[in-house]
Amino acid sequence: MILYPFIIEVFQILLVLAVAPAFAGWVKALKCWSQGRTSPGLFQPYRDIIKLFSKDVVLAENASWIFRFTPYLVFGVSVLAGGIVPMLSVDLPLAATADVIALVALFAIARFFTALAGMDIGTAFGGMGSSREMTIASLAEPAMLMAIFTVSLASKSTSLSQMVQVIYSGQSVLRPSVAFALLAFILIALAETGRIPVDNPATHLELTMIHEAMILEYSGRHLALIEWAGMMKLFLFVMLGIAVFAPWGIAASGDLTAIPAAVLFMILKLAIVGAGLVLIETGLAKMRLFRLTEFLGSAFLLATLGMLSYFILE
Amino acid sequence: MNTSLAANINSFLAAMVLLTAFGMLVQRRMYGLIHLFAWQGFFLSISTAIVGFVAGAHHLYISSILTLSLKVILLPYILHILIQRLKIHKEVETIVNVPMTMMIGIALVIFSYHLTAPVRELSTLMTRSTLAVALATVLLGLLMMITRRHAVTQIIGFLAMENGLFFAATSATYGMPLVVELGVALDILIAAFIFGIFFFHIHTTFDSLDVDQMARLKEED
Amino acid sequence: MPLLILLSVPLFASLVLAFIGDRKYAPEINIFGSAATFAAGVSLALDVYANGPMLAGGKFFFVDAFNVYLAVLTSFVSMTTAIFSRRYMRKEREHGRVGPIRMRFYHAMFQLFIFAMLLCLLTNNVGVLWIAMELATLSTVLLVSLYRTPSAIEAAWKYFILCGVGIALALFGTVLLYFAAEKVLGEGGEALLWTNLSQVSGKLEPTVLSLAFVFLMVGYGTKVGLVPVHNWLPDAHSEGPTPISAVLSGLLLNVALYALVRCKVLVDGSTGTHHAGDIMMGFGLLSIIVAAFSLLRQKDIKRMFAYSSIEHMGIATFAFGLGGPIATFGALLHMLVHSLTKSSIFFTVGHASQMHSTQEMDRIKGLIRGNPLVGWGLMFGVMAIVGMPPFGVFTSEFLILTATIKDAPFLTPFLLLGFGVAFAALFRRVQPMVTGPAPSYQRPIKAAHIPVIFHMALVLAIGIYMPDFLNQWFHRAVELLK
Amino acid sequence: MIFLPMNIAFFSIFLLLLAAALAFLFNRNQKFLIGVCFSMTTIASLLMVAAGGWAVGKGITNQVILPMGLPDLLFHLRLDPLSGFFLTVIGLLSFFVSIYSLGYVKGFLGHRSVTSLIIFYCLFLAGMFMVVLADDALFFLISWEVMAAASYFLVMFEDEKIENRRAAFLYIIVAHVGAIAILLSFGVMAGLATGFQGFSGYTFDAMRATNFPLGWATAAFLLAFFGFAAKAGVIPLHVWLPEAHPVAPSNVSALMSGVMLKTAIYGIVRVTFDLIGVFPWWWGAIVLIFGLVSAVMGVLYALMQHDLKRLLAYHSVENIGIILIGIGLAMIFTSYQMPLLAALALTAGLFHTMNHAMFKGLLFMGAGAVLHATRERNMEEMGGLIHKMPWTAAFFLIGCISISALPPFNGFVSEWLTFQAFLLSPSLPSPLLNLLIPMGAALLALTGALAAACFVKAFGVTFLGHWRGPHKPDVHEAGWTMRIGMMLSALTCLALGVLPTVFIDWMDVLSEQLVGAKIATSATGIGWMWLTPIAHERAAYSGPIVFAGIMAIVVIAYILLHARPAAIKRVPIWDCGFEKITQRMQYNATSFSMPIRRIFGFLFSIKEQVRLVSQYGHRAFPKKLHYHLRIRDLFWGWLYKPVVDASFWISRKVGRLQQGKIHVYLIYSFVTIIVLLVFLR
Repeated sequence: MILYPFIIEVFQILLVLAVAPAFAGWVKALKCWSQGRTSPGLFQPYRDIIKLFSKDVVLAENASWIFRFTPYLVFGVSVLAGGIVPMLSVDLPLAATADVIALVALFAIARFFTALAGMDIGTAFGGMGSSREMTIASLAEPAMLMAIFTVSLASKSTSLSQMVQVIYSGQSVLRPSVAFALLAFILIALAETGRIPVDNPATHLELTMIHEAMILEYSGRHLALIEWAGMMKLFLFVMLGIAVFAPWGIAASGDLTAIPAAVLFMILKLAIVGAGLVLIETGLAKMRLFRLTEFLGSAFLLATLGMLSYFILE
Repeated sequence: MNTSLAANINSFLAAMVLLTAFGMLVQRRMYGLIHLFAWQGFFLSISTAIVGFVAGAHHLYISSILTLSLKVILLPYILHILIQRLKIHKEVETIVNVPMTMMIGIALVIFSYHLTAPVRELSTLMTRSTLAVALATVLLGLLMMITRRHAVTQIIGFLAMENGLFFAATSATYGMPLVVELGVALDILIAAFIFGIFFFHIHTTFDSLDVDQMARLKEED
Repeated sequence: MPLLILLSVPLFASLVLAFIGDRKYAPEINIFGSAATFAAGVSLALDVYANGPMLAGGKFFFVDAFNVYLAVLTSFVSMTTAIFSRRYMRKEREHGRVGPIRMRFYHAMFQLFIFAMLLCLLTNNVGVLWIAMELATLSTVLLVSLYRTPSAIEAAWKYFILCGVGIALALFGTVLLYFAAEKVLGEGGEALLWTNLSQVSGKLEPTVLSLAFVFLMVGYGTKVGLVPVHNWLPDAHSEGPTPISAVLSGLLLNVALYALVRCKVLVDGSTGTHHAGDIMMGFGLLSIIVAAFSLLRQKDIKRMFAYSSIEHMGIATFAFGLGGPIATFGALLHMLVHSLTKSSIFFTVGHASQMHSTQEMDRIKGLIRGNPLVGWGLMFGVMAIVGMPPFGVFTSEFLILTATIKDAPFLTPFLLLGFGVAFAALFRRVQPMVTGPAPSYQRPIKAAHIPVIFHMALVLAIGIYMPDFLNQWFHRAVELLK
Repeated sequence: MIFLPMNIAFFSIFLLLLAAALAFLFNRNQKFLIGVCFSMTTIASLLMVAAGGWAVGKGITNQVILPMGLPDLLFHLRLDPLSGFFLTVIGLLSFFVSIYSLGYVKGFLGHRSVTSLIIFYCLFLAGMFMVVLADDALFFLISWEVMAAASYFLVMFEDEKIENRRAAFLYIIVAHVGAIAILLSFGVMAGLATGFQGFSGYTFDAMRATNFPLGWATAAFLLAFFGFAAKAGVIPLHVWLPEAHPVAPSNVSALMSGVMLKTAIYGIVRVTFDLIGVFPWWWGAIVLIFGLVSAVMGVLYALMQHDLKRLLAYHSVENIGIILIGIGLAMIFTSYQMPLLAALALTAGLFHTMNHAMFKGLLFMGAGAVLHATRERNMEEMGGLIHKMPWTAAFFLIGCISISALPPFNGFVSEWLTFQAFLLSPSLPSPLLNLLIPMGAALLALTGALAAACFVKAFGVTFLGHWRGPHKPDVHEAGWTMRIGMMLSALTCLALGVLPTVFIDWMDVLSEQLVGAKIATSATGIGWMWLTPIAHERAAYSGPIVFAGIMAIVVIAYILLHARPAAIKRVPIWDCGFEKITQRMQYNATSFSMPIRRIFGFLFSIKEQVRLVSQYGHRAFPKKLHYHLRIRDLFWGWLYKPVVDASFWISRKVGRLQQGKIHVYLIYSFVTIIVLLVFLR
């Protein structure tokens, strides 16, 4: 009985590893359909990753250990994060490892190393990518914290499982503050995961790419790890949003019986969120870099409004 | 000689001292200046003697003799010598705006009268009324030093101040203690030698005794 | 007995040196004389420390805690200055700036000056106090013009005239004092003895004394170098030979301030108001501010430190005017440490200007490289004088400032303004002189080590470990000046 | 009882002074001096750590009175947990730096005599220790100024360079003005303690005993805060800092940035929490606001720098700001009688003090090693050093991660605690604060992110890519003593980050004594692995798991992927197939920070000009392109220049007094006497 939470934990981590590419594929497929193209299918990402793993690594002469270490680190961070965000059950052994803030910081260190890797080779593109990435991140960070702040006001906590439980206990259902926070969170998530309108994951057009510019020199298993970690990051952000704003379906206690239901709920929600993401990405055009200030500024504004409304309205 | 008469004489002498002070204020010629100074000293010593006689304060005789020998004979003589040595006896000094100076002088007299009024109330001495004159003399001497540009005249102004002080000492009180009198006299003597030396230095270095050219040392803008 | 030696030695020495002052061994005699004076001073001090205040020479001399420590200080600084001037004047003589006659004159007048100041400090007679003060002026006038350069003569002339006028006004004040005193004490010498005056000060006529104080303030204030009657000071300090500058700002100003404070005590006793104190505070504050801002734009090194002397005299005057135990304690301490520090600064400055054969600060560079003692000496001297711990000046300023906060909190900003500006100005000028590479035209010299080291060590010692007897003295003096 | 923390401290200070004396006496044999003196300082620092650690751990308080100073005001010393904590911080870093110096200072041999460096280094350390130990106003100020003067001479060490002299001058001015302010504040408190009679009021005990009327207390606090802020480099009093720290020898800049600024923090804590004790909430608000401004502006200015040490110096401004944020929050909570939250905030602040000391010291040591190897401070020239000096690069990287507040290193923990303190502000009874304080949290987040950006730039431009300068120097790895120094502090950073609970447990007595509550009980609520500031439902962070977890996954992934022999082909740079790539095409410091410069441009005074030499007489075909950029600190124009100009103007006016003519002087005395006679008789 006491072991169940650990089993769930392991299962969840494996789930993250397994499902993340599928979700990415799902989004791609939806996008293709919405743009009237035939999609490569839900499992294309798996094929890509496997192909990359089987290829040799081609490395620039002056690449230092940082360049080679980064993929592993990024991957490791994503996996660890996968164990922290409550997806299937609230009662996770690793839940107390990091609260929301620490979770954001975990992604931040992955970003930090990616940016370094971008500068390691010494190409113009790499530097450009790192510079822009860090800029956007530093603009997104305050908004992110404001959103967290607002939500934590409602649940008097920043630990995820606690938030979920508070929502379960019905203390905060559809508050205006939470709604604002949700909007803000969506904008931030778009920025953090490098989706349109902030960054275009599909492009290699020099002057628009940000994340791609940093990993331009990667190849083989390194690239595979990074891609995979990227998919997991997207997946985890979605999961984070779900856990904080719409946790219904997540098992409230650590018994195995509730898990299948939780998995079903999760897949359902993923499908919906993916559709929403595609709507946004096809609806909007990529922004110029210096318009992002306004984009993230509005995110900050929304979060702040959420906080104010908490103090004023509730 | 009864007290009231002495008082009258004394106040007359005071008037003379004041007059000479004014005279020095506007006197252009060196010799004239020195003579006036000698006269002032003379009046001073007389009045000192009289006060000493009336009040029976015999040490005042000594101080009056000091004054006579020092300020009437010695200092004027030294100045004479110097002026001849330095060949400046011909010099005629220009004084800026005589009437103005006179006005200020008058104002000073009134002012010092007003100033010494309370003191005069306190004093029981017959000479008390002359304290105002003493102070006026001091201030006039200072005024003279301000208005004149010649080293010698400045010195004379300085000595006139000293006269005023002496006068104050005798009039306000029946003279300072003797040791002080002697000391002051000594100081003046030394001072006399020093400015004597100075005249030569100044004259040799600036080949004139006009102090206005001694304006090197200043904060430049 | 020590009193007699204390006064007679310098007088005698000046007579002797007037004749043999140009001999090779004259400096040694000079040193020996002042050393003897210092010894006498110390023994006198011990005497007083043991038996309390004493009258001597038929009430003619009066020694108490206040003046005895100044006497010791005077004799000490004169001794170190004599040691310093041995090498300094020898150098000057090599440069041919002074001849044998002037050397005689210099030595004689130096001793006479010491005598005058000691007399000034130790006499009990306010009139004699005045005379000694005048004597001190006269004995230094010709020393200021020792080099016979036009500017030297000009400076000396201004010194002579301005101080003469000032001192004359002081005499007028003294006359008024006597006038008030004889009403109470009757005629004759008794009426000018400070001991008697201080006993009856309550009975003295207030109107007369307040009138007298105005004259005394302006008169002695001129010699203290208080703004706005300070103008002679920068000139005299910058043009005279450096040992004279050292003793002028190290000692003469102190003595003048001493006279002023003695008079203030009487006036306070008579008027019973804080009126005299207010006047002193006004003068002090004005001096601090004006001097501080004048420091900013100096080019001549000795002139600059002359202004700094004005500032510090302003501080001491301000503190005396402020009154109260802490402020007075601070003021006494400040007189002590300032004269020690400032004279040592002048020693180093003298050597520095000899090394570069100029007093222009722009041409004085790289002193530490050139001569570490001079360089570091100047550096630490300036650090001390601007009131950086652990030097003694800091302690006194600390006390004065904190006392000001209580009695006149609204003056503290001005005080601070003065301190801050003075600090910046001095450092701005001294740092480039001390640091950096040595210029080509710099010439090595044999610097007089002992005085600088002595003084700085003392100032440092006072800063971190003030001996108890000094403390006792100051407390007694504070009692006297209540 | 001979064996007390205080006695150990004494012995350590004695050692330092002895070392200084040795350096003074035997300055012939420089090599020998370096060896002996720096070993002595190493031992002394270690002793201090022991003394401080002991005092904090056991909550001991020793008081001693030395027979020195004014007879009525002898030197009082006191070693209580607060001072013990700072002794530990200072001692720890100076321990590392002293080891580092053993190698670093050798670099000066041959160029110049290092005697003065050694002497003032020892005095500097002694001064800092004494400041922390002082228990009366006089001794505090004396040690304070000894510290300032010593560091002044250290900044001045290479005094033939004009920039050093300029910086040193600026530094000493600001320091002294600050010291005067502190003096005044003590004066006020001492006065109130005894009604200005006698000297007894100058001891801190007397000040503790008094409870001050609000008006006076505020005056004292504001003065003290001004003074300490000037030393800590709080904006807008920071201008001296980016001038002085870069030009000092790197071991000294490490100490100045790492621990000297902390003495100011110590002063603030000591005065507010200990001496004054009771205060209104808006004091805290003041501290908080200045902290926030310093944090944000500091990091933004840092981003604009391309001089490595200057950049680090500006980051000290930032981190001081973060520390002040914690302290400000603690003050606010205290004023509302919320001891537990106050304890949390205070712990956050003090913890960050410790952390900043460690990683800033580390970074400056690394910068020193780079400077030592390349003789270059300008990052625009650097690049690719990671290949030549791998150790230094690794340690520097650890420093960068820590200062960027990224897990699992120490910087993150303290900032996380600060965030938690922010998140607890809604429980304050004042609606206004409820609305405003979260903004502060957002600003702190911004600061953290910008710091990360800045250190990606710093590390990336310095150590990664290719050498950017025209001619590449033959770079060599730092000597082993220097490496050990850096390694130790790097390890400390990691340890503090992974095991914060242990550290907090140790320093808990502080918050108990100062604000009357412990947080350790709750902080380690569910075991030493989890840091749970208030309650584990509220928030939790586990350094060990994060560290171990990531490492484990990395290792597993590595092993799995290398199960089959995995070849790595080394090839020329691809760069989208671009052929003629040169090292001049890399992003450099300026270009990296360009987007941020565009976004926050209004906060700097930027001069940017592009000169274009065109070809075929048309701009479209540029032959050459000159780009010139000058970024200056706004506060020069706003604050300092006006003051300087004003004082010179006044002094010109004052100079008129002394205009040479003796008549005028006579008129002065004349007028003076008349005026006095008329008005003041």
